[in-house]
Amino acid sequence: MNKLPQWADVVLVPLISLLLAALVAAIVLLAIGQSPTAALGIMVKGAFGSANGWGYTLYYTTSFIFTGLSVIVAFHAGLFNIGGEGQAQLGGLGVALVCLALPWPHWTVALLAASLGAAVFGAAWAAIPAYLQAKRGSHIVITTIMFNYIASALIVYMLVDVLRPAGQMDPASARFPAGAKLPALSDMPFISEFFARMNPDGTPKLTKAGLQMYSNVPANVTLFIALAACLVVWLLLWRTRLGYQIRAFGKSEAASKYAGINPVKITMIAMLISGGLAGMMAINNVMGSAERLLQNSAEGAGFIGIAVALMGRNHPLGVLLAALLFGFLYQGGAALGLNTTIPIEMRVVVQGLVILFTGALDQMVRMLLVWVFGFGRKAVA
Amino acid sequence: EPAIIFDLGGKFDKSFNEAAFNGAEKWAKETGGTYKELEMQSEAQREQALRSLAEDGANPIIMTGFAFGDVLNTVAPDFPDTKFGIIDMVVEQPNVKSVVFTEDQGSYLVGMMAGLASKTNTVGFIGGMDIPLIRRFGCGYAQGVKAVKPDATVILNMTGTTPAAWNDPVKGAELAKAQKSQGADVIYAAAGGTGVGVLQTAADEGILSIGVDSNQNYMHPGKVLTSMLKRVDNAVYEAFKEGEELKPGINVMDLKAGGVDYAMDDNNAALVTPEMKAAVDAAAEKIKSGELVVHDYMSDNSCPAGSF
Amino acid sequence: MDYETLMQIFGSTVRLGTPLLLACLAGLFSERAGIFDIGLEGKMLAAAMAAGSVAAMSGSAWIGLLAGIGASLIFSGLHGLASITFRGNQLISGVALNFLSSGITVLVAQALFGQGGRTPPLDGAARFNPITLPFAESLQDVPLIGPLYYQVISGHSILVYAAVAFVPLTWWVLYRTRFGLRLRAVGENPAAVDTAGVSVVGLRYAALAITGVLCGIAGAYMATALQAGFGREMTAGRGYIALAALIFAKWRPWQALGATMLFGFFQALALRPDVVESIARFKVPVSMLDALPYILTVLVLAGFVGKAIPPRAGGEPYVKER
Amino acid sequence: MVATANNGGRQATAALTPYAIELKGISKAFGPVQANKDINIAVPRGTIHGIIGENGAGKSTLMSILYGFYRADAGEVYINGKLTPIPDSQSAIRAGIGMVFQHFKLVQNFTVLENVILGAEDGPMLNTSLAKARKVLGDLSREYEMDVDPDALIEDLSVGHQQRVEILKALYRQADILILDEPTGVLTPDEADHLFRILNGLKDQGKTIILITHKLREIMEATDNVSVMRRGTMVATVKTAESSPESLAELMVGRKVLLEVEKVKATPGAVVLAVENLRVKDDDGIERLKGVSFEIRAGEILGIAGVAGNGQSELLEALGGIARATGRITLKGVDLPLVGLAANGQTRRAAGIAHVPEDRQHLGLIMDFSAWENVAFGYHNDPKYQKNAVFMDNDALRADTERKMATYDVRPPIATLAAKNFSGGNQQKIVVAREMEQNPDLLLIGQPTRGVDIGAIEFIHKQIVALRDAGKAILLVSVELDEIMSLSDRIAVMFDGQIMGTADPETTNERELGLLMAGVSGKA
Ligand SMILES: Nc1ncnc2c1ncn2[C@@H]1O[C@H](COP(=O)(O)OP(=O)(O)OP(=O)(O)O)[C@@H](O)[C@H]1O
Ligand SMILES: Nc1ncnc2c1ncn2[C@@H]1O[C@H](COP(=O)(O)OP(=O)(O)OP(=O)(O)O)[C@@H](O)[C@H]1O
Ligand SMILES: [Mg+2]
Ligand SMILES: [Mg+2]
Repeated sequence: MNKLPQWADVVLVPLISLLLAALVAAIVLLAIGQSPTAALGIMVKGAFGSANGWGYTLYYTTSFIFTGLSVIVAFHAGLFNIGGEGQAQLGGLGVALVCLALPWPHWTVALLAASLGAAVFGAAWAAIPAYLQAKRGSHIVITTIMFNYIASALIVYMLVDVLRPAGQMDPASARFPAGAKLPALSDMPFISEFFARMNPDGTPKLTKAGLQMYSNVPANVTLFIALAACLVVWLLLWRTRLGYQIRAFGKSEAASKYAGINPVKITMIAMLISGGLAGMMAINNVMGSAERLLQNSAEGAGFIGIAVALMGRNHPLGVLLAALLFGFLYQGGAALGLNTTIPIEMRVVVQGLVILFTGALDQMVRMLLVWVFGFGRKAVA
Repeated sequence: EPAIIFDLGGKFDKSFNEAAFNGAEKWAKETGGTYKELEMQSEAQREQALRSLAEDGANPIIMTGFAFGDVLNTVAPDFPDTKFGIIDMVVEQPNVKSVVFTEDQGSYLVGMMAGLASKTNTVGFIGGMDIPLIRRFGCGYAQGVKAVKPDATVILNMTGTTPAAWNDPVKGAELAKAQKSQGADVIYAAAGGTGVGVLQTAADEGILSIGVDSNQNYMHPGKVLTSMLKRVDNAVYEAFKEGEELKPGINVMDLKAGGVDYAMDDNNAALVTPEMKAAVDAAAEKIKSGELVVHDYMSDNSCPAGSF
Repeated sequence: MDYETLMQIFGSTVRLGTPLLLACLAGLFSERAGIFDIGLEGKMLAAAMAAGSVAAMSGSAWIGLLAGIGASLIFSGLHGLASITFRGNQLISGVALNFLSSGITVLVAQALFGQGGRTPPLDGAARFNPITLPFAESLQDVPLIGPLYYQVISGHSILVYAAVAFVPLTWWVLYRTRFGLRLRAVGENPAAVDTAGVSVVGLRYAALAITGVLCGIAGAYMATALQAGFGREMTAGRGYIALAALIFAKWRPWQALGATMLFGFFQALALRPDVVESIARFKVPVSMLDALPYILTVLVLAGFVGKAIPPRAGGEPYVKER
Repeated sequence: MVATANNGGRQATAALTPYAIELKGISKAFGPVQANKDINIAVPRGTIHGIIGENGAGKSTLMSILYGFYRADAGEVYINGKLTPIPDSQSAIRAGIGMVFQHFKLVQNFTVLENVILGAEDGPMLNTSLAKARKVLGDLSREYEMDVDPDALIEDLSVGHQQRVEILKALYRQADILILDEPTGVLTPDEADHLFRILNGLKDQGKTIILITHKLREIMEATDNVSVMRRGTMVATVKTAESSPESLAELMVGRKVLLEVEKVKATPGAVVLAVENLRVKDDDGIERLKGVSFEIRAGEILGIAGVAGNGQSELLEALGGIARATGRITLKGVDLPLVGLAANGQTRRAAGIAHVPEDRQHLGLIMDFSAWENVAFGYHNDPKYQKNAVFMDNDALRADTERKMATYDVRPPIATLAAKNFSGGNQQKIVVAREMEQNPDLLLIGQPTRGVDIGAIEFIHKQIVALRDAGKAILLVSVELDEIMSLSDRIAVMFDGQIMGTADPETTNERELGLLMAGVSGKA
């Protein structure tokens, strides 16, 4: 196979894949009688055109960073964790149980405890598939898919029969106590100025009491935790012994055994970290935004993590950028749904296309590039 | 510009949301105005949908379904200048209008109709999501049946415990088949999109069905006995008409106020004998006058006429 | 639970098991040829949309069926392109196609009918209506046999009977024909097939084509027989359950029938919590019943219910030159 | 004549040329590797033609091109004097070519019969094909004395029998030209003899046979002509009768070969490793190592000889902590754990055992890791590579790697280059450097010079001897008898998971070792 220079492989291949995905998406739009350029305009405006839009874009980005990181940690161990969705839902359950357990004195304490709850529950949900893979060779892809379904059944059970407050009709937990409320970006010093609400004439919008009004955005402190998680995952994978062992195991299980790396241990640890990261997404959506546990709280972010990881070339920095891209796509897609007749499902289509081109047809893209560049025409004699 | 948010199940569920949609359309046609609309896809989107519309300056914003209650409670105070309307739920905020219906009364009437039409002395009820609101439908229905046939059997089933129950026609169809095999020959579906499956199966199996919320008689002409009308369309229409002057507070739409009713049209004319109609109309009058009180399940979470 | 109720539940088992069976057989062909296909769900969904839409527009369920098969074949072709021609990751390709399908079906249905990603309800010739077998009505009251015949055997759409017929057919093709021999071989050791002078690529595409056809029928059944029209996400994870059933059946046709009907039975039970409660004598959460097929599959995968050995070359693209 | 199973449209052979096969100007590159360069060769009809060459010389590639498995980048194939394009195996089969691959191409859970008819069925239904094949197969096996149960599953057959199935497969397709790629590598000498009887029988029937082998003895005994390949080129084709093993070896390597290793007599010290009744089962529960006992002393090299697959790999894996075992292993008087979590490569390394695995690409290296990451492989917990309790010291690791690369003359000496981008020989040097520089008490070294060039062979051999002279114990496993004989201070021969016997390299010869390797006890 002709080789591309590394920079082309790292930068060009995902970019071309993305372009191809965009191209096909445009064709789809044309086919249903819509204008791709107009759609893109609305998406950009919806995602970046207003402080409120940014608030949502960053909110989604935060979630996708967690699930993307979750997928790459498993990927580096050679495991394809499709179970992020279920793990994130369980993470939500962990957050809810923690938040509802006590009247938390301050959000920092609550955040610490809830993060732990989220990570532990997410990890626990990954533990069984991991164990079955490590010990009994059950294919982790299938088991994690099954666990996604089992998770949603479990959450339904918890919401309908256990956590639903008496007298409430919709299956949801009670609201979290005020002490567990995380500061949104719009509540934070300095940053909040960005989210000031304006009147149509450009003057600041004031409350009746004459105070500045701010958009209440869902993006919250979790964003900073997500950024830190990127750094931690990078350090973990490329600077620690554990990361070394995870990567070695992912590249070659046989060689790892030779080196004395315990496959069961690494499979378990990698999946627990992966599940924990997916679970931690729940701090963002459940604790930071919804402030109660809802059915299907993860809203597919677990699956988007796959696209984010593929797009991000399995690197935390790539994940960060890809998560922002998907944050844009999600908020932009919501804007499409709100402002046009294009169904919001457009973003699912794009998501599918990105996974298809970056994950499954990458060889095609590479061959295309080799052909375009004329690389490696002359073999080393 | 007013806006409306449809709940899971979507605006073309032939039933609850579609009724709301029809109301909005009626307003648009009459006034030539435009409105924004949104369909919910997932539980977690509610807040964003609400906030987006409010930020965009939509006013008033109407939402269909009790599930918005909790979210509206937190969003409404952030937009004191915007008016909100919610159907099927009471939200006590200074800028929110809550519209609720007396489904027990309407269901009582169609229950009577079912009891009179049944030959097997067994009738069925298929609810959507198992919540007190839907039990109120079932309970009113059972009372109506028992009022005309005290020894009749009323089979009460629910589709599920989550909002997915509003949109599961397959399950609706299977439940209808099950009820038929237990002898039911009239089935009342109060289950949003799920009801489509119930009505379809009833028609396939040659038994009668009763629609809900919208007039669903047309869906299988000659096979739908009647529909329990819940005038969500009127509620939305009124709200849009009031516009930014939407009056906050609770608005109970009962039989007397025209909030609920049963449907008669060409499609079911052959199914309803004049005697049946007379009996039902008489009962309706009594309810309006207060002479007849239908037990409301939600008042004490129990039903004298049947068990769920 | 009385006999009548049991028969009624068996009846719905058959109806609910049929799409699982079709999808399971579809997966059987592709996985036996060495191509993992977690895209069954997406193919079914695409087929359901195409079948529902075309049936609505043409008024003919049969034309709808063809359209469903066509749509599913397109997805099969894409999967083949990614995983056979370009030797991409089969799992990722399957995941991608599922997303693509989930979104695009709504887009197309919305563009065609403007009803929130749904087709209008179908009736008459636009649906595959139940067929009442001879004497079903008159035998109904014969003890034991009557209800069995009337509820379980009679009264299904033609696609149900076709699906059941596909089981022996699949068995026969797999074990009694040249094509079957080669198909099984290519899933075990493609190099053996290649060096025997048979095209690996050709065989694998052929297998995917069959997968496409069967998923197409499954999707069409969903939209034009089980239900009266297409609705978004209407396959509701059945593709994954079929996959689970395939593992449960250890990639064998008759066992596939058993596994899908078992899972269909769970689904039928989940529709009747009242019956379950009367047997169990306590309130069984419906969600637990919903989760049962998945839990069972995990147990199978874990090797507690017999070991499932997948086709040896499964999941790996056939690469001659590294 | 044998009843024909396949009467496909083969051309009547125009006997204008005496050559069954002529290859002209064949070239083939795998990415940057030029496996075949402008190769010309002609094989006379009715002869056995040998092909020899070092590992990686391109022999298998050339034959796979002839069989249509790979497509040549350039060049032409003539069969019986007729230009015959062979784009795929189907065309090769049609042209009367059959091939037995180095790695068999059989479907493990099919029966013999099913494997034989695969691709050569008579019609869309199987029953007629199967019935006919059963008869033809019976005739063929009688004719060539190749007994196989047609209904046995391949996975239940021995390697020798599997090879017979491959040959029958070719004959069933009426091959006139039979290619065998290293057929005796997996056979005992007895089985090999039987194979050569079959081949001679086929030759007598006018069939043409191409035989790839590393064993010069087989070439000298069985072939009429022999071609020699070196680094992708065809360097010579000679009549076997006019050549000698020495001249062939020289052609193969490109210069005079001196396989003698210079070393002084060993002065063994205390026992370092004692193995008692060691047993290993594989994943399927089959016992691969059936009770092995031996000792190695300090300053001594114990060579393990044997046909590949007789338990040598399992022995190395058990000692290296990769495979679970029963019995007893004592290192310098201390018992090593054989099962449980403590039995792993880490604890073995800590105890002082270094291990150069037989298969460097599969076990010894992570091909996608850089050279410096590979130098830490297995020693990643070593304190000298740690910066603190949390992080590894990658800088120290890189510096250490550069030092090792210089000492072992690894080319190119770039520590950040990925392992896969080094040539095979240099990959081996990285592994050897890593393991030997740990200064272990015991070195396990498997196939140390497989695929390594002559210069590197000499270097690695010298290092092994130097380590011995430094008073370390060494267990050497190799299928190359020459290597075993020249390096070892003592030789043990393995057969069927057991040690058949031991020999003194000073006094033994290939014949004696060969008998032991075939499972015939030498001193019977
Ligand atoms: N499928 C392949 N893809 C990429 N490279 C290959 C492939 N097969 C062989 N090569 C490379 O081509 C070269 C020639 O390999 P080949 O297998 O023909 O050697 P050989 O002479 O048969 O060696 P051996 O004696 O070890 O069998 C080697 O460098 C090898 O790594
Ligand atoms: N996949 C690859 N990518 C880049 N370079 C490669 C690759 N494989 C081999 N090379 C380079 O090509 C050259 C030839 O490699 P090859 O393995 O054929 O060497 P070789 O001639 O067999 O050497 P040795 O005798 O040491 O095994 C090496 O210098 C190596 O660096
Ligand atoms: Mg070879
Ligand atoms: Mg080499």
